[in-house]
Amino acid sequence: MALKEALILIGGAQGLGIETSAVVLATAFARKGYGIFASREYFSNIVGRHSYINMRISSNRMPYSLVYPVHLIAAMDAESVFTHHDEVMEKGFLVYDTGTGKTRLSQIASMEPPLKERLSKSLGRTATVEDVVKKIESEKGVNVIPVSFKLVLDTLRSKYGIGLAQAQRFRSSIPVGIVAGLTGLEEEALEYGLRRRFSKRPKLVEMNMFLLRKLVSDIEKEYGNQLKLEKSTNSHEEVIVASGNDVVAMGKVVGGVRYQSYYPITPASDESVLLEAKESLKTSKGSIGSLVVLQTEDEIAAITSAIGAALAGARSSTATSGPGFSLMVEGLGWAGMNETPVVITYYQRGGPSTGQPTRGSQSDLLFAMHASHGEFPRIVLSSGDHVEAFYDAIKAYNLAEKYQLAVIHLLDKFLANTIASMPMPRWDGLRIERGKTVFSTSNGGPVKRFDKSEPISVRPVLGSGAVTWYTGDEHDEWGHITEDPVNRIEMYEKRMKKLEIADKEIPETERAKLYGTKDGDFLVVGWGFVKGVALEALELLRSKGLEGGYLHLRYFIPFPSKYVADILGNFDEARVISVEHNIQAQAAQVVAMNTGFKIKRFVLKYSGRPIYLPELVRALERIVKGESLKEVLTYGK
Amino acid sequence: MALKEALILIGGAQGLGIETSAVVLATAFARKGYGIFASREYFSNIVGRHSYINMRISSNRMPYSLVYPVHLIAAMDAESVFTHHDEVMEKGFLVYDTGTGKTRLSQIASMEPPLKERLSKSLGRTATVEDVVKKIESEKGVNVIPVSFKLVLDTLRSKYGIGLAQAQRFRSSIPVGIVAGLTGLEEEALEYGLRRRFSKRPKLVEMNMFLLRKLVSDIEKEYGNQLKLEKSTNSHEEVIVASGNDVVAMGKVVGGVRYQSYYPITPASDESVLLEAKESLKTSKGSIGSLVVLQTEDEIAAITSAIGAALAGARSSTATSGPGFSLMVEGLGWAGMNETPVVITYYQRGGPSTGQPTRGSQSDLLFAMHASHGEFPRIVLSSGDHVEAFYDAIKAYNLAEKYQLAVIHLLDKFLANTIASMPMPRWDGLRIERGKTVFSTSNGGPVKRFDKSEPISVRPVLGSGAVTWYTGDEHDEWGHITEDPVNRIEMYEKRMKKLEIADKEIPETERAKLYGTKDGDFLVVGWGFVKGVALEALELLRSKGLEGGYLHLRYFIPFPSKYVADILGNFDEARVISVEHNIQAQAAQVVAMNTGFKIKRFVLKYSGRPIYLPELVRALERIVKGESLKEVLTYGK
Amino acid sequence: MASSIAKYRTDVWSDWCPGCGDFGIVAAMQKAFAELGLDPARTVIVSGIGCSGKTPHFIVANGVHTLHGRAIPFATGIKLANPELTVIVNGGDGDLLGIGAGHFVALGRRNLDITVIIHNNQVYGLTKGQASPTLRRWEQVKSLPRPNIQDAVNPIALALSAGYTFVARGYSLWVDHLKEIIKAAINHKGAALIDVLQPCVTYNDVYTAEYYKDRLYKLEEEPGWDPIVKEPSKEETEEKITNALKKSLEWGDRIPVGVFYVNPHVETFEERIAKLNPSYREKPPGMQEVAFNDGRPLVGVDEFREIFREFIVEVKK
Amino acid sequence: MASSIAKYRTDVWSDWCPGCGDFGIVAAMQKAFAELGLDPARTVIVSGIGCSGKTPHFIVANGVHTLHGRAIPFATGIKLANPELTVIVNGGDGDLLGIGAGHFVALGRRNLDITVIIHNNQVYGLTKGQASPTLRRWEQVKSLPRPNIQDAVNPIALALSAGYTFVARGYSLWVDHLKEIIKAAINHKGAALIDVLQPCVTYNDVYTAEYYKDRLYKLEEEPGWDPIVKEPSKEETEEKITNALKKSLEWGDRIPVGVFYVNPHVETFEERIAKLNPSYREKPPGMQEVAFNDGRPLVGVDEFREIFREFIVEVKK
Ligand SMILES: Cc1ncc(C[n+]2csc(CCOP(=O)(O)OP(=O)(O)O)c2C)c(N)n1
Ligand SMILES: Cc1ncc(C[n+]2csc(CCOP(=O)(O)OP(=O)(O)O)c2C)c(N)n1
Ligand code: SF4
Ligand code: SF4
Ligand SMILES: [Mg+2]
Ligand SMILES: [Mg+2]
Repeated sequence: MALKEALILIGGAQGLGIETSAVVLATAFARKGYGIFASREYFSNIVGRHSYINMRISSNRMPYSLVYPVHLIAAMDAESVFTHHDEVMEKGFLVYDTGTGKTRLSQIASMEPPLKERLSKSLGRTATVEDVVKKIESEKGVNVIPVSFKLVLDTLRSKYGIGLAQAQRFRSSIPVGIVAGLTGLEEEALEYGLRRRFSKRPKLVEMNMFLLRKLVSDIEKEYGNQLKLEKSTNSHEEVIVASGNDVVAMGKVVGGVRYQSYYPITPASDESVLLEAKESLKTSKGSIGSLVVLQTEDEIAAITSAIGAALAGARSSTATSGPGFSLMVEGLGWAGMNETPVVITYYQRGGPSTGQPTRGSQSDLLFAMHASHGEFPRIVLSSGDHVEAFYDAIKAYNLAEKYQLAVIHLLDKFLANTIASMPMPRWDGLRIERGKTVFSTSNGGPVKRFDKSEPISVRPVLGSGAVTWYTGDEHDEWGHITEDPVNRIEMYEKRMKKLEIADKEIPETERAKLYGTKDGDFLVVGWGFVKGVALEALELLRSKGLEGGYLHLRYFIPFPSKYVADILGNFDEARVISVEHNIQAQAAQVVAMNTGFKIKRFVLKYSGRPIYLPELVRALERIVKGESLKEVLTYGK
Repeated sequence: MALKEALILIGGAQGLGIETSAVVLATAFARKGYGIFASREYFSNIVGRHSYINMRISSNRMPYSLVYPVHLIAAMDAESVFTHHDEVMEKGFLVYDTGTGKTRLSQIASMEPPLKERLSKSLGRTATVEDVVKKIESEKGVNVIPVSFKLVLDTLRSKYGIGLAQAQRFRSSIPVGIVAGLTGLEEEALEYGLRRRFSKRPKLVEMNMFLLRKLVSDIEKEYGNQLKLEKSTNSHEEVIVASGNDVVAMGKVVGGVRYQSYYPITPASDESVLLEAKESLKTSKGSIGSLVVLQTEDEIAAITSAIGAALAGARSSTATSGPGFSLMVEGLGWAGMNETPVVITYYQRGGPSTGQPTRGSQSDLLFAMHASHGEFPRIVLSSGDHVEAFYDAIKAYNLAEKYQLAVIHLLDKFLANTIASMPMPRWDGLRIERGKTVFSTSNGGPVKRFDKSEPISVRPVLGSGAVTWYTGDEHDEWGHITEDPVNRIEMYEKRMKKLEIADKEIPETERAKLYGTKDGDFLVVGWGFVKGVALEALELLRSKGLEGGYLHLRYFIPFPSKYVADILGNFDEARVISVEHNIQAQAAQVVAMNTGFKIKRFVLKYSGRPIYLPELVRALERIVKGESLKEVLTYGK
Repeated sequence: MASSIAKYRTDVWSDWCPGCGDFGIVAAMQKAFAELGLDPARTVIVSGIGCSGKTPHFIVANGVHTLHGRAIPFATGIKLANPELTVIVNGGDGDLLGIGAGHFVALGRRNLDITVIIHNNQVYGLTKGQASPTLRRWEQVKSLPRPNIQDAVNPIALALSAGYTFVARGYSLWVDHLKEIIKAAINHKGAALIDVLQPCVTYNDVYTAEYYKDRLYKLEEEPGWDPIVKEPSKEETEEKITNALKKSLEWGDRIPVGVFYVNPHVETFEERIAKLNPSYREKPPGMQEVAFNDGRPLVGVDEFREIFREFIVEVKK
Repeated sequence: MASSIAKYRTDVWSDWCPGCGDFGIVAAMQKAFAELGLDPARTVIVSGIGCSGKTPHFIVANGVHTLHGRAIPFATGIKLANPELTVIVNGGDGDLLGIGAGHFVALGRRNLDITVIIHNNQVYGLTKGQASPTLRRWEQVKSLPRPNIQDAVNPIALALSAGYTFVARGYSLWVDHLKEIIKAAINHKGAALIDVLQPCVTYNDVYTAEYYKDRLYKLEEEPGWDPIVKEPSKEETEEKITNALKKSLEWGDRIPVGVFYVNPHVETFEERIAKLNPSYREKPPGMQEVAFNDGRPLVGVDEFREIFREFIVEVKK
């Protein structure tokens, strides 16, 4: 009666270690061949606000979406019990710290008023953790595991003679040990996970292992492997366990990044911080080169310095999110006018304005497509999962250099902060394409950087030996300002023509992809992070007798109009459903703009939380059955 | 055999007075009841580059477009002769300075290489002004009027005993005198025009009048009133003669502007400079109030300080063009999130990037509609002529305050720099609407600025007596940060709902307007500055037996979808033609996005020059007759 | 006094890290407000983005939590629209001296009557401890993967060269001392800067309370220290500025806090505007009528004719 | 020499107003380039927007005419990607000290080896003569409808407080004197600022050639003037900075031009990077290979495994 997959939620205050718990568990399970998908929710806060990780561990797939209710909630504090008590399944497990048992809802200062108000209504302002625990025990048959965190840590303290404060740093192992005990995770895997996390601190590994061993044996003794997982049937011998931020940084390094600028911003800067750590590109055979990662004074400097570096020949990029991109708009236009290859990695978060800095959304699509005054070509592509993100990060540089333009690579907070297992990428077929870039010429004198004879001109970089001019003003072939109307028309068309070429050269099937059938009952249209949950939803709907397809949009500029129109043409408008993390159904608008097909059925979510599999399945079902035209999803704390 | 209208082109170097000539002439003709439309073309340069004014003077209408070829070219220098020699009609007139007669094409340093190259091909590199003049004389029967500018100024010098340099400042009267002589413009009108221009310098008026009298009498003696204009049949007793920039400033003052910020930029800052001169709002009955016009350190400060002023209760706006707006994007989002009424007057110019700072375009529509990350309501409206611009400037504040959002008022360089005559506005029906703004409350304590009970909340301004909070983060009703998902959804919907209300309250017939018939042979769809030329083109086509309609789009958000779809529904797609000053047919894209109707016929112009009436007529004719799907217009130097 | 301080406290939970120096700044502000008896409804706290940016939510007074780096221009618009309001800016060192440095300089040039409080913690707190513009070269706080390679800006020197007419430094753990500086800054007519050393307990393990403890000293306790320009003479002004600049270079074993420079003789921006436009002060732009009760604009056709006389042509055929 | 100067002249027509001070700046640059024998292909002139922004088009050397206020960050990217290039920034006073003030400060903090030339004409030339940040309060040049109400920034003081290690002022009509300053600035290793007084003959009728004629004097002719920091000691540095700051306040009957401050002892940003990352200098990032000839990435699967070791999990069921 082992499980195919385990669903775990770990909650606790920001800054107190639950991320460590999640990384250790993810690595450990991956070690045993399980597929991992762990999403992190947290406040725009450093210490004290409530955060949680929702983790799915699969024996038979690489999972790509979140599911509720969960098998186990590990509540590191009282707030977690109050907040998540209704998210555990019947007969599931709840771990709580007995030290918080008497804490009342009204005492939780860090809880936001709206939630507190709702919980006060359902539980009563004076409800204690114990009240809540009893309630779910009796109402849902939940197995409550009371743990005295203090006693657990005391064993460590007495063994290693450390103080209370120091012992607190080991709290992160408590949920790890409990999960390991219940699922039957082996010690070797746990130790592997710990070693990864504390690679340079063997003492920490040892002490955590001590704690884990004790916890596992206690749990097994008392509860047995009640959440025993089936042995993994996944076939990978090697996987990457990383966040979306990490994976993009990896792609950039493979793609040959040599300059990355950034200004700190959530949820983008973790990517740059990882690149910073890899600046010297050191391998055992020596350094392959070096990349400069510059923390700039603002995002205006981030984009403009990245353009400068690109002019001088570096593969150049910057990473940001909405508020930062809003400041990059003018620079983007300059790159467009000057046919400069630069990559902007754009992690969407909740807007508008500062919005919800640590929550997710897909609400910047139309902005990314139309940012900056005037008309110029750009490429806008988006990735739906870790694998796509990795390859797209490489591809983005190629496209930028080939077509000499800015590439906006759209991602989002969901992906950025999701730790997932992903197969090792494959190198066959991976190619660096630098187009007409010239690094060395014996010319020595002025050359026509913007030679009009072809839409894409030869591009000798600064320092190549040629003399070139650039200007944001309309210019002649030499890069000198001219306002002549005839030249204006020619240069304008030259630039725009590059997009037509890209549209011809990049196969439409790469720019959008149909999963499943186009002869089914319905078609889901989505992009970005929707991919994973949509594909899994189709599977479930199929098992309910509803056969559908998923049209995954990857490139918004140049848009694969023919491919998309063809597929849409197969469907009655009542059977086409746009699924997006925004309120305006932005991708659907882009579809209308490019094909004239107006999508009229919607599943939208804009609470800042990811779409969960069960709510999506239910929403699609309602729409397909004609019970609803539009569903707004709301799951998630 | 008098003319119904006169078409005049005055060319000369930037900074040397042709603008004065144009203003004096425009005022003088307006004094006699003629309708005026004078467009200015100039380089992004202070002194020395070629500029010209194309002016239409009508006895029987208020003209709203430009026409070629012209009756008269007044060439203030050799470059003007070379540049414009082919723009005069058969048997038309060309005035040139005999002092430049021997100047060769190859000697004109200020002429841009591409034009020089083209002219070298057609005229020969060594062609002189006299060669060109002779050529058009013989080929087109043009009446050449050779004038020795030196001798003309010498009469002034000897009369007033002034030096050469000082006399040069009177050159602007030479074309004025010649035009007056040929058209038979009366002395009273000329003097009126001069008084206006040199209101505080009677000596200048006197000296110029001396020159003008002499020129008029010389011309009349030698050539007679060969361009005699019919007496005006226009009925206005009072007209405004002003540029688009001026008219918007007037609207703002009537609309109650109390704070305007700006950072210098072409073609927007003239508006702010005029407002600066009117800061004290002085009338004979005393000051009506005062407005603060702040030149900021950049456009980021322009928009954010304008928002600050709006929070404190001032009717607040800023004016800019593309590069400046690109920097305002983040501020715009904050205003959206904080439901703050602010007006951005956005003069489009040639992009992308610095582009063509002094040339026109309509290529920022999609950007204005989608600028800034995240989703929030805004209103985007655009004006097609001086009259619309005046009323829209007032309306913009009303909409902003009523719906508590940013209003983007789109204009363009064409309108900004066109001097036109316009009837005095009418005050009946003009109303200031401040919505739920509260200036004084006895509350004294915190209030719920973002009360969710209605989409539009009461807005007590800073200083009203209430205490309020604002934040760009998602917030609760008090304006305090919250990340709660339930509140998130409610606040998100509250904000977006305002747009639905605006969509209901603002009549669709105000947001788009059909001119002419919807049962005709074809429909032109346009916006902004296209209006004038499109309406005149319809007239001309009607006289050729082609009956069409013009759908003038005024609001892009909220878009009048039903109204537009209804009209479009009447037409076969081969008969709907989008006319725009951009390459992407941006308004047509907005139409597709909102109605699913994809326009497939286009007349586009992106040379930076305005659409001229004859070229539009020809292009529409070709398309309507099925000879072409798309026409790219190119007229203009 | 305690009860009147309570009046300035909201019930919003301060989600700063326990021990954060920001708590001291808020406490000092509340005390200063209480002692000055500021009316919350006529006071506006404008903040940027960062841990520091959350400040206004914890104080009962109008609060405008703006964009990263832009608190000063927002505040500028507010103050210009209603110069009767007391306007205070709270921002981080990254906020005001990094992304917002241009606005920081512009405020000095205007000498608008605004008080700017920098929460100087040498890091970008809210984005997890990157180096801010006040961290010195080769210093490495614990959140950094490698030492800092940019030089620090000197907020005092920058303010002086930008034209601030009140320039001071405070320490967030010396609440009462800071409170006095805040009071003086608010009372000062003109642009006032207070650079507050604010330990970030989570990321900054270089500039800790421990570090500051033995190094800080109070300028007012220095014999002969006199930061105030008494006469509006060029000589005295230059002398006082030069003294302040020299003091601002002191950073190491001894670090001065207190008032560096005060010049009460420079016209404020409001005064400059009022000079050109005397009606400015009568009723602030934000409070002026623009219409009659029935909504007709104050600028009717007659007023319009007068104001825009030069554009109107009376036709006389 | 004349012929070698000619080598740096393009045939683009300079559309500045006749008599504009910008002509002198270009002439001085061309002379300096000729005397230094700069290779046009290894020299980059980066400019902002304004009359001044057109500069690169008139000089044979790589020219990057960027955005208003952003020449410095563009130049930063260029220099970092290829530190072998000689990089010079030309910008207006509005460009570098108004909208670009934040970047101006940031360059000082980095001490990147870039020379910045401010075309200081006290107006926004290309937008028709509005007050720029260097016009003083209550001054009214002829293009202004009313006197200026903002205070001026002092470019020298700002550069010193931002950390520039070479700070000078030139005069655009003293071409040879300016040329020498430009040469010294280019030869200096680190961030160099040259504030060039540049008469705008069209809009500025206050700061005219006439005005400057009797007021300017050369610092190097002042007895005892020594702007160069000889020893990298804190004391000497502070003394030299203080001297320079004091001099920078001189503006009126006597206005100093020449070199205010030079400190050759501060590490450049390039040196700091190379310290952390020794491979940086070998081949600049802009010139490095990132792929094999057949297009395969240099980072193959093996290199990837090494570099990202910590993310790779070997499955062991
Ligand atoms: C335009 C923009 N860029 C980046 C961010 C991300 N951001 C949030 S807080 C912060 C830095 C805060 O540092 P500081 O100003 O020193 O304030 P502190 O948190 O230290 O008080 C940044 C960069 C943002 N909100 N907006
Ligand atoms: C973002 C942006 N804002 C405004 C402008 C318009 N603009 C062009 S030149 C200029 C000012 C130039 O003044 P300055 O920098 O002093 O240079 P100068 O012309 O005096 O040499 C401005 C504001 C612009 N190009 N970009
Ligand atoms: S991160 Fe630092 S500055 Fe921010 S709240 Fe925590 S201690 Fe304070
Ligand atoms: S406007 Fe002034 S700065 Fe610009 S070119 Fe003319 S004289 Fe020179
Ligand atoms: Mg900070
Ligand atoms: Mg200037």
